Order: sequence, then C-alpha cells, then structure tokens
Amino acid sequence: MLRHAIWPALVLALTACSGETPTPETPTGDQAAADEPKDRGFGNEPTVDELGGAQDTLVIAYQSDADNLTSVVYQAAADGMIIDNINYSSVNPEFDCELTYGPELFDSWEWNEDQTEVTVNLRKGVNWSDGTEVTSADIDFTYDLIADPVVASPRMAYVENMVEGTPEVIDSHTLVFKFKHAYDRTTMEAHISFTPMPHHLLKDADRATLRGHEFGTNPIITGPWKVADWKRNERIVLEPNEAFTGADKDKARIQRVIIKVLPEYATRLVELENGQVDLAQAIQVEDADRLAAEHPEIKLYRRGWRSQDYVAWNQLDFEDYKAKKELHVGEEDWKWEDVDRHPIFGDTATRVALSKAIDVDKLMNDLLTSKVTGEVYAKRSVSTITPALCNVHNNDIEPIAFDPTAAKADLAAAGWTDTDGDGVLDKDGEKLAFTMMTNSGNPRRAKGAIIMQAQLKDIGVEMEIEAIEANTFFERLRKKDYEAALSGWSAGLFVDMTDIWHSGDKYEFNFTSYYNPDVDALIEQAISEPDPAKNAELWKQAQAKIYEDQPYTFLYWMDEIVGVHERFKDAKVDVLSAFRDLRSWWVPAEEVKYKR
Amino acid sequence: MSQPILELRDLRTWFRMEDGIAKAVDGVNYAIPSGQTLSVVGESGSGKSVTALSVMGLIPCPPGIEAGGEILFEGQDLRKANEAQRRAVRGNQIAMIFQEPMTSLNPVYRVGDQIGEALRLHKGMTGKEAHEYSIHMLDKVGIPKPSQRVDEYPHQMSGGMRQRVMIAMALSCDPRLLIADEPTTALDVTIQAQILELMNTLQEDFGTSILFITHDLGVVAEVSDHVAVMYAGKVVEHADVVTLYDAPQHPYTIGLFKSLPDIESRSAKLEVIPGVVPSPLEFPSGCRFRNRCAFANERCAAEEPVLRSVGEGHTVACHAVEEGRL
Amino acid sequence: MKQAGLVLPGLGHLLKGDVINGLGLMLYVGLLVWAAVAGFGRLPELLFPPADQGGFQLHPWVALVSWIGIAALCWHTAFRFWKPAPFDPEVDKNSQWRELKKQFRRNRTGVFGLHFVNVLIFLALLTPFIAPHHPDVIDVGPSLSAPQWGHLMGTDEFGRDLFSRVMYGARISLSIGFIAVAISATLGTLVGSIAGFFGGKVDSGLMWVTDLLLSLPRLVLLLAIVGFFRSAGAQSIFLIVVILGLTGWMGVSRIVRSQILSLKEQDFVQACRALGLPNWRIIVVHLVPNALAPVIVHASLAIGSTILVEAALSFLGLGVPPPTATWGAIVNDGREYMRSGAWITVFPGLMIVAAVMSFNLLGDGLRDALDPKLRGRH
Amino acid sequence: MFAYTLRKVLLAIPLVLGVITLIFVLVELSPGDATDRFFTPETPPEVRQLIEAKWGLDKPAHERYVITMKNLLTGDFGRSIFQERPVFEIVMEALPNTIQLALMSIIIMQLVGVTLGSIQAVRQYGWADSGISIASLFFYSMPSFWLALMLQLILTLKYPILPSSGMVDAVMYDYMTPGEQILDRMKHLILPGVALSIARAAGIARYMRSSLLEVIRQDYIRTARAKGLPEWKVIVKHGMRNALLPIITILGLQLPFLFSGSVLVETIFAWPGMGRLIVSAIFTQDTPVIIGCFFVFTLLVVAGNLIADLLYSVVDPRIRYS
Repeated sequence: MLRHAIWPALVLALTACSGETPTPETPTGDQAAADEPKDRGFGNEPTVDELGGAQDTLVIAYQSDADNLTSVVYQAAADGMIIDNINYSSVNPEFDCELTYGPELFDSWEWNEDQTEVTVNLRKGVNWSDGTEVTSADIDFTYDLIADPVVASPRMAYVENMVEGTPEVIDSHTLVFKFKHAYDRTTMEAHISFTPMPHHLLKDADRATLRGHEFGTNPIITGPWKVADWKRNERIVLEPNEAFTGADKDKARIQRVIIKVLPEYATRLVELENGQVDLAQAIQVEDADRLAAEHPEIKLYRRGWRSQDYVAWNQLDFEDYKAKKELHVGEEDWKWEDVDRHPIFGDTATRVALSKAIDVDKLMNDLLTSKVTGEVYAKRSVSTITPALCNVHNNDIEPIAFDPTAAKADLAAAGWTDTDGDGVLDKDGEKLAFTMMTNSGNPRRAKGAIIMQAQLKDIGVEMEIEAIEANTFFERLRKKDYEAALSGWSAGLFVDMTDIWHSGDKYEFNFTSYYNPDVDALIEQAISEPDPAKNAELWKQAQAKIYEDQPYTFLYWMDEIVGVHERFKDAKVDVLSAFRDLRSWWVPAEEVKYKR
Repeated sequence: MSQPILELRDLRTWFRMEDGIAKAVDGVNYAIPSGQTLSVVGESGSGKSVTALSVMGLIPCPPGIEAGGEILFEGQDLRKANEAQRRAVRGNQIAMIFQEPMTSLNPVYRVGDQIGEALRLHKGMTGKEAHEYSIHMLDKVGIPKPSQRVDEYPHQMSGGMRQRVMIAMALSCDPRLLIADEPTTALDVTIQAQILELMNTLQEDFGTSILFITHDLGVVAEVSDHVAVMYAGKVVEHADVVTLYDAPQHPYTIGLFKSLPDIESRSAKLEVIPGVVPSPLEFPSGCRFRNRCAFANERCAAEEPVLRSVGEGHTVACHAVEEGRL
Repeated sequence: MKQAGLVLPGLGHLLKGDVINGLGLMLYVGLLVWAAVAGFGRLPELLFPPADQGGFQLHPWVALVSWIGIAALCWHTAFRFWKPAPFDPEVDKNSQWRELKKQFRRNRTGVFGLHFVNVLIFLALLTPFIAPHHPDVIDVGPSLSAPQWGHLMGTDEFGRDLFSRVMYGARISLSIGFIAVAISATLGTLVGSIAGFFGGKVDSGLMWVTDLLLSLPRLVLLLAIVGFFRSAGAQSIFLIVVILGLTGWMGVSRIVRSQILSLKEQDFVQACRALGLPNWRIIVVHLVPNALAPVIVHASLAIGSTILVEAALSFLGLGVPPPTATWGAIVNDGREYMRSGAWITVFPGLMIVAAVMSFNLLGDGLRDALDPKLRGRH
Repeated sequence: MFAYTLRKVLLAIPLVLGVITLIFVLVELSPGDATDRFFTPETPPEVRQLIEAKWGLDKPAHERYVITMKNLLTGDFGRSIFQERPVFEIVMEALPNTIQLALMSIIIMQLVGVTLGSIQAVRQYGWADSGISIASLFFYSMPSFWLALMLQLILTLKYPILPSSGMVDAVMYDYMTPGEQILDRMKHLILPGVALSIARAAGIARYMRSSLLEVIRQDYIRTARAKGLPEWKVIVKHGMRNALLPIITILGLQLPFLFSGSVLVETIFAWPGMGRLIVSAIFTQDTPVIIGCFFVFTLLVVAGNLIADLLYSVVDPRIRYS
C-alpha cells in the first residue's frame, strides 16, 4: 500500500543513507512537557556497559512487511528503515535546518577545489558480521552494482553525474569519487555515501537475480543490529550484533527490537494503547488528543513538515500532449511550446484566481487541527521545499490570501463570466468545469477535495472529484492524463527542484508541464553552484517565481504524529525518520518492561 | 387366573394435531395373562400400534398426550412411573419388535453392537460378554454362522434375517413381555411362517408373554391364546382365540372374518366392510362403528357401547349384540 | 371490519387477525408518512433545485413516483382484502405459480421476509425524501459525533450524516444485488437449459466449467479479476455488477439443468419434438418457464449473498469506487475510526445483515412454498 | 478404495489445469505486470529487454502458457517478480498458517453448528429451536469481515481480553514454555477462527437440524428407544452419527468459502496466510504468485472433496467405493 504522500524518488533517496540526527524532538501538548524525560541529551546516553548490557524490548508497529534487505535494490519503506539500523552508515546525517554529514564509516573526506573530486578515507577496523573488514573494494563493488543496468537498481541516479569508473580505489581504505560537474554538496555527499555491500560475499553472485539472493533476507551487516528472526508478514526481530566493531557509543542498548507487521491503523493504535507495541506512526489528530488525555505513558512526537498536499493544475491539453509526445519520441529535451494549452489551467491568471478561491486555513482547521487543544499540526505551504530546510526555504513568500471576491473579479478579467445564468462561469460557450482526481484510501485528501469543491462552487467553478486507486493515480500523474489533481510530496531533504520544476519531458515529476525559462535558468545555476549561500539565494528566487505562476495551489505541510512509550529515552523521532537510528535509544533499569 | 403380566385400564393416548385432538387410543382395556400371547387385531389406524407404543412409553410428548388410564405391568402402573423407571423396564422387561425390519436397525452399527447395547445397559455386561451373548442370541434365532454375522452391518442382511436380529435383540435381556408390532407384515409369506414359528419356539424357551399386534387374522390363529379386536381407538371384542374364531360376536369382527380369504370357506367371494375407519379427529357419536354397521340404530348413535361379557372370557362392545339384534 | 383497511391499510388485516400482513402494510404506510414529513417540505427545492446546485436531478422524481406508487399499492391491497378480485381463470392459468403463491402465504417467516425486503426497497426508493442530507455533503454536523437526534446514526470523520449515507448506500447495494443476480440467473438458466436439453458432450463440457468455477473461492476470483483490470478502469459500478453477475451463475445452471433433465422426459416435450418444433422453441417456450420457480427461489437467496460479496469487495477497496457510499465501503471507511467512532462501522454492517437476512427469509419461504419436503434444508 | 481415489485424482487433473488456464488468460488480458516497477522513463530499452527476458515476458503468450503449465506440473512454481524469491517458498510460508486457521474454523464450525443444530432438532418448535433459528439466520447473513471487526471492537478494544491480531504474542512468545506457546497460539486463533466460521456454523446448524429431524423419524431411533437407552444416548449415538453423514459432504464444499473468508479475516487480524498473500500479489500484479496461490487453492479444494468422500465411506458402512 502506498503512503499518503507519493514521491518515491526522494523518499528512497532519503532512506538510503544513514546516520544519527540530533534534531531536538518536539513533544506534543502539556503532558509531554510536564513529563520531561531525564535524558542526558543526545550523544551523552549511557553506554551499554553502564546500563549493564542491552535492556528491554522495543516493539514497533509497522504497516507493511519488509521485502528485501539488499541496499542496492530494495524498494519497500520498511526495508530502508531496517537497512539503516543493521548497517554502519558511510556517513552520519545530521539535520538542523539543512542536511549535513558527519563521519562514520567514512572517517574523513576531502573535496578538491572545484568540487568535482572527493577523496574518502575509510575507518579502519570496521568488520562485516562475518569478521571480514570493510574495505575500499566493498565501496567500489557497491557502485559497480548500482551502475550495472543488469541489476536494475532503483538508485541509478546516484551515479548519473559520476565519471565512468568511479570510484577509484587508491588503497584498501582510500577511494576517490570523480564527478562530471559540481552540484549541491550535500546531494553529492549523499551520492557517495551509499550503504556498502560485501564484495567478498557477493562478487560472484548472479547480478540479474541479485534481488533473489539469500543476502536479501539474511544479510551480512556492519551495524549495531542484526536480523535475528523474520517471519513474513508477521514480525522481524532485531538483536544486537555481537560482532559489531564500530564505536562503543554506537553499540545497541536495547536487547530486542521487534517490528510487528500490522496493516490496520486501528490495530496499531489499539496495541499502542494496550502496551502491546511501543511505537506507532502516523497517528491521527483526534486519536492524538485521546492519547494525550488517557495515556500519559505514551509520548507523542511531531515530525515536522514531513509531507505536503497540493493541487496540481495540468497546463497542457492531454490529447494534444499525447499526440506531440509521439512525434518527439526519443528526444530527451523536447519542450512543450507547441503543445495546446489546457483551456482553463493554461492561463496563469486563472490559476492564481483559483488559488484565491481556496481557503487553505479552513482546510488546515478542518483536517489537521486538534479539536481539544486547538493545536494545528500543519503550516501553509508555498513551495516544494520543506520549511524544515530553513536556510533554503523562502520564508518571504506571502501566501495568497483567501479572497473569493477577488478571485471572481480575476476570473472575470480572464474572460470567465456566467453568461447563461446557470451558476457556472463560462467563456466562449465553455463552462469553467473540470475534474480533480485524487487517490482513494486517503480520507484527508478526500475530505479536502470535498471542501474545495464547495469553495469553488461559491465562485461559480464546477469541480468534479474522481478518486482513483493509488497506483493508477500516480501513473496518470506521470502520463499527465488529468486536468487537476490533489496530490502530495514527501519532503526531500536534498535541495533539488529539477525533477519537479525544470521543463523538458524527461523530468517525469513535472506533472503540470510547468515551463518557465527563468526558473529553468535559476535551477540550472543553482545545481551547479557549490557555494551554499549563493545556492540558497538562487533556490529562493526560483521558489518565488514558481509561486507567482501558481502551477500548484500549494496547500500545507503536515506534521506526522508518532507515539512512543515514554520509557524509551533519547528516542530520536525527527524529520529524517521515526526510528531510523535505534542505537541511541535506551531504557533506565527501573523502567525495563521485558526482562529476559 | 393369576395376576396378568400386563393389564390396560381405560388407556387413553391422544395426539395434538394442527386441526384438533386425535384420540388415537381412547379407553382401551385388556389384559395379557402371564406366559400367554394376546393378539390385538384391527385395521390400520385403529390404535393398536399406539397402544403398544404407549405401553413402551415411546409416545413422543408433544404431540402425544397421556390422557389417562393405567398400564399395569406386573401390578405396577407404568403411566405413573417416571422416565428413569420406564427406561429400566423398557428393553429389559418389556421388549418390542417392529414391522419394518429393513429400517429398524441402525445402518451404521454392526448388528452385534446393536444387540449388545441393551445387554450392556440392562445386564451390565462388558463389551466382550455382550458380544459373546449376541452370538448366542443370533444362534438362538436361527441365524447361520452367528459368530461371523455378528460383525456384519444390517445392509448386508436380508429382511428376514434382520427381523431375526430384531427378535434376538428384543429377547436378549430375557424380557417378561414381548410386544411384536406386525413383525411379519413386511416379509414374504415363507419367511413370515418361519418368523412365526420362531416366535412360538422362543416363547416356549423363554416363557415370555407376547403382545402380538397384527391386522392379519390368519396370523392370529397361529400364535395367540387370546385376541382383542380394536376399532377406532377402542377394544370392541375380546376373547380367547378359539371362541373368537368359532363365534365372533361384534359386527366388525364378523366383517373382518368375512374379508378373510379362507380356503375352508365355501364362499368364494370376499366380503368387504363398507366405508373407512373414521378419522380419530372426529369420531362419530355413540358407537364408532355405526356408520359402517348394518345393524346400527338410534341407540348406537346416542350411546357409546361398553364391553359386556357374553361368555367366559368373551366381551363385546355392541348394543346390537346386547339386544340380540344380530 | 375489513374495510378498516381503507382508512389505514393494514388495519383491516390486523383486526381480522392477520398480524404479519397487517403490520407489514402499516409499516409501509409509516414509511410513506415518514417520507412525507421529512421530504415534502423540501419538495420544491428537491424537484427543481436551483441551477447553481447542479440543476435537474432524477432521484427526487423517482422518489415522488415511488411514493405515489407505494401508496397506491397499500390501498389497493387493503381494498382487495375487503373485496377480493373475482376469480379469473386466465390469470390463474399456471397452477405452478398459484400453488406457489398459496403455499408461500402460509409460510409466516417467508411473508415476514417479503415485508422486510419491501421495506428495504421502499426505503431505497424514498431515500431522497427520508435522508435528511446528501450523502456526500460534508460538515452537515460536527465530525465523528455519536448517534443522536438529527444524526440518527451519527456522523463520520467528514461530518457527513451517516444515516443519509447508509440510506443512499441501500440504493447502490440493493441495485447491485438485483442486477447482478438478474445477470447470473439469466446466464445460469441459459447454460443450464442448454446443458440439460442437449446432454452428452455439451452437457459434460458445460458442467465441467460449472464445477471448475464452483471449486474456486469466489471472492478471490473476483478480487483477481477486479485487481487485474483495475488499471484499465474496471473499478466502475457497471463492471462490478457485470463481474458479479458473471461469477454467480453456477448454482442456477445446476438447478435448471436438473429441472430440464426431468422435464424433457415428459410427454409434452416428446410431443413437441414429434411436432417438429425447433429446439430453441422447446427450450424457451416449454421447458424454461416450467423450470423457473426454483430459479426464483435461488435468485432471492443469491441476492443476499451477492450483497455480501459486493460488501466484501468494497471493504477491500476493490468495489464501487469512492465517494459512492456502498455499505461495504462505509464499513471500510470506519475501520480507521474504530476507537473514535465505532458507529461508522456498526450501522452499515447492521444494514447488510438486515438486508441479507430479509432476502434469506424470503428465499427460505419461497423454497418451503415450492417444495415443502425441503423445509429447513438449504 | 485405492482405485476410486486414483480415479478421483485423475478426474481432478483437468479441473486444476482448467483453473490455471483461466487465471492465465485473465492475467494475459489485463494490462501491465509486476515488472513495471523496475522501469522508469530513463530505463534504457536494452535493460528493459533484459529484465523482460529474465521473467520470460518477451516470449509470446502461448509459449509462456506451455512453460507455466510444464513448470507447475513438475512442481516448479517459478519466482515471484515482486519478492524475487521462489513462489513455492513464499506459498509454503503462508500455507501452514492458513491451514491452521482453516482447521480451527472447521472445528468451531462443526462443534457449534452440530451442537446447535442438534439442540434445535431435539427441541423442535421449542423456544430454543426458534431462538437458535433466529440467531443462525442472523449470523448466516452477516459479512465475516464485519463480524471480525465487531469481535475486535468488543473483545480487544472495549474489553481487551483477547489479542487483536497476529498468530503469536510477538514479544513474549520466544520466552514461553511449550505449553504456554500452544495456549498463546490458541488464544490468537480464537477471534479469526470464530469470525471465519460462525456464518458457516449457522449454515451447518440449519442443515444439522433438518438432517437430525429426518433421522429422528427413522425406525431405528424407535428401536434404540425401545431398548431403554437414555434419550441423550439415543440422540447422540444413534441419531447424530447418522445425521452427520450429509454434513461430511458439505464439509468438502466449505473450503472455497473458507478461502474467500480468509482473505478478509486474515487482513483484519494481520494473519500471515494465503489470503493476505494473494491479495498483496493481486495488488502488485505478481503473476507467478497469483497462479501459484490459485494452484494451491484448487489442489486443496480437490483434496478437501476427496477427503470428504473417503471420510464418508469410513463413517457410512453402506458406502464402499471401488
């Protein structure tokens, strides 16, 4: 099942690398504040030895089972979480307004002057769980696999900008990555720090069937955890890896982690309340209120600005687009200049007017606000960059205010008036009527669509809603086979707007066929600008330009509410993930629930 | 005469039906002297089988109603007995064999087990003893290779054979009274004779009293000491077998005899009693036979005749007989 | 006393001791009153909605015609109870149906079921009057509020009125049940009569297919079909109905086949053959009508099971696509809110039970009427 | 007996092949397949071909049909496109769980159905009879998924007496003694087992009632009573044994319904069985898994019928197959 927000490319990219992220958690409500845990602060957790060995069991409720633990080919969300925990990561991501990387398996790395080459030094003495040391050969092997079309790795984009033959192995613990050109440094560092695969074990494996290799279910690993038991569709048990050779502070402090596969939200919630599970994600606002009131033992965390909803307006006429695409088959960079515009959404003024007619505050109030505390679990969105990336997010953009009168005037100026008196605006005999599609199985979007439908009706716009099964929905977005769509993105933590906003038909996430030469230019400049400050300025400009054009009606960024039993201290639930980094979690001796 | 083994006094068994109460047995009186055989004769629906089932206590209630009367078995009134007491008698002191040997045995159990069941229940035998005794009983009833037959299923046996099994089953607990409800009706004539023969022999061996129910007067002569003729839920004539055959009194009995194909009879033509047995839901007033009776008069319509003695051990319930109008 | 029914249909029956039919009729009248009270005040706006609210709608008109029709039916029944129709030999020509009718009337549970089915159908027809709100309109009440006056079944997470949704759901679920069963009964009759009439290889071939489909778990087969064709737009109400119809005919074909097998040995068929009538004519005119009664019995039971299967499909998200409210889909919606709004799951489920139960009662009654020997069997 | 079994098995082969053919045709008719997820617009055509060749999708349909059939008949279920593991392995992980659930359901179904039906027959037209009749009809008309949700609502949400999902206690199971483990499994089986079986049990109760009523009218029941057997013994030993015979035939017909129901119940109770497997395979269009599941389902149905047939001959001495 798909998650609410769909952006596989970025979700996957995010979970492929790994590490520790000391973002302060934001406990929800008075309860959590009053019950401030006796954390010693991140990085100062008691060591395993101080605790007298790993303690207790953490039970995580997860919606779906993992599938394949081979890092170069995995696709399921659960896979990424587990891979992150059972492997010592190449670099340690930290998130504070922006994503940065600290050393971990990579002891250090140095960029050359023009940021096209990086020399990486591996930490010595880190072993695979079978006792073999991790060396440059493993890293080299991993990138060889990613680049090999036979493997069909979903991560092929990682090597897209690397020079052929990269990385070069200097010695057993030194490598050099070479790039065709420089781009955003964090992204480049993400691209070099892919979770390594064991060369000695897999060098002779058949690459065409790598997904089917036993490694996918029973991997050799480098991290503090190992997979101790895996019953499909039931549970996965992680236990401390006794052969772990990383830093002492990174040793597992919890005796067992059980990932319990519970496809039903209601079941996950109930088991969290009953104490049968200790962690559940994506808690609904109403349930969060009740948990706060009735279950002081459950601490609620907010993962800020993790995903957003928006309305996409397709600027091209689908039929004509389809025909022209046939003509341009094989041309990578054909532009949409000669494609017929959509009669409604092809016009910028009309899109802006529609945005004025949608009351985003009401949406947030109805959909994402606690009825008890009045707390809003959302924030207005003005771009596809998450506000969490506070250095790059353009905070100066003033969100379009809800103003149906102005909207109506704007539409009249654009030629849309109700000439036949049927309550629906029209122009040249065409009604201002369209279908907005959204994916089925998402109550929030379903309700949002209905609210917007009513608001648009007030200014004489007739909108029909079509709920489509999620896979088909995404497919149609990519094919641009729609008029308007209520959809969403997960926050990408690498700043790169190319996929969504650059014109050119190869960018498959540019669902709206947005085409603005100025924005194209800004994006091209930005991605090859290594200087962070200048880079950020360019991105901000691009965001402002895009917002003026309103290719989307940007709605809101949402918090994800995660409930964790309060006995777990230093539980890192942050924008990166709810439990991607379990090694810091610990339980004080007096609060241990499951004793062996 | 010593105490009869079974005596019925004014026995009434009714049934609650959708459209009223069917008085299937409505004031039956007769007695079976110990060690002798009483035949109850009557058309279908005359209540003779219901009487037998009442004695066994096998009338399901509802829809049956035990409407009154006494069933004195060795002086003890079974009608007043509770279910446990009745059960102790049933199959042990009073046993019964039925009309349909083909369906009266449970198809899924071996015949030996079915015979042994009662033995284990009433005689407290172990399974092995019961099995042995079953073989013995099968032998008694003239089944060849009993030790082999005992392990067969009913469907592997013929009708006559099954009736022998039924008899073996009934006699296995050495009952004081055996009720045989038309045991030979469903069998063909040669087998019929064999079964009757067997019953006579066994009665001598076991000293059992027999209540023999039949609609076949020809059979009655072969087995009975006494005969009771039933009509519409009542006994209309009661006599010892010789008397009854020599001098039947009740018009109905006479009618029955006349409808009998008798090789000794000079008349070649069979006479049939006109009309049908009245519905037990609505018996005619007075004498229940009057609608079919050539001798009926106003008194027959107004007053119900009761059994009156017309000779030693011979009673008849008929106004015409009493008045000598016959 | 019987003419009391003219004042209030059912009263005549009731006074004469016919409690079931009396109460049934009075229930219908109750529905009519309810619809009138709840809906007639809104009649002008329902029938002639202003253009800005979507303009002309068929549903309220259907409801109005139904209202008049149901009223006519009630008073007609009451009238006929008072003055029975004169015996018309033409009407009662087919003794099979007359006997069925007579036997059915005696069967109290069956009649009970019939009334229940009627109530459901009438409810569905009158829904635009009875339902206080449009099923998809949000914020007609606070979200997730418990059942209360004004929201008889509470509201869902969007503040939609659950009672209205369930009522409109009845229309969809019942229509799907009826149409799908009509398809499968027709198909099954076709297959069964061909198999039974022609016998031989045709028979064994068709029966092999029947057995094959019967040995498959129906829901799983349906899931596979809908799943496969989902991306090709299979998830429309039309396709769901067709697919349900195409996978439900096996029982009917078996019944019809055995009926035809016994019928075709009868003299009148032999006579038809001797007359040289074409086969299709013998089948259509002489055999099928005589084999129809058990098909109808089976169909009334099949409607129940079809409603169940459709609900299961919707529950798995592969039924009629949202926002159309079918009962199964509402139950599915409610799953996320089991803790905060259990009524969302409870009420549509109860409606499914009630509907299926009514059809089962009706079917059982019809079967008993058709063949008293089968009493209590199924 | 052996010859009969053999004949039955031989007769079942075309049935199984027919099912596979049907599913194959359906898959062929449907657009798209599981390999779609490997492709992005940038995937070079040669890679696309490579992947398609790997899954044999480059061959024409009739060739693939022959290959699929051949493989299935030689016990090779192929590999899942989605999980890239042998389908046989995947099915074998799920199958025992479903069989466990199915067995539990059959037991509950039989126990409840036969008991209630017998009570009804013995107390015909009494209040127990009508009461159970109404209750049976109620449960018979109930969607299993709704019952499952209601059971969950009442017995795990409102009054948490029973575990709400899964097969075992995910945390404590490893630390339990074997006895406690069995108890734990039983506890987890109750709700899904009940949800899956109650509607069927109601059906069986109705059948049992009429069957036993039929039997009670038989002469041999009168014979048994005439022996002086206590009534319960008459009913249980002589009545039920015979009344159960037709029930056994129905038992063989329950399996398709059980599998249909397990799709729903397994989803609700997070039971890692065949039902969930096939649903997820359908959602991901994982053809080899779908075909494998249908193959196993059909085999089980055929086996179920055969077992019912043979069982019938064991309990009814009149039936002897040859």
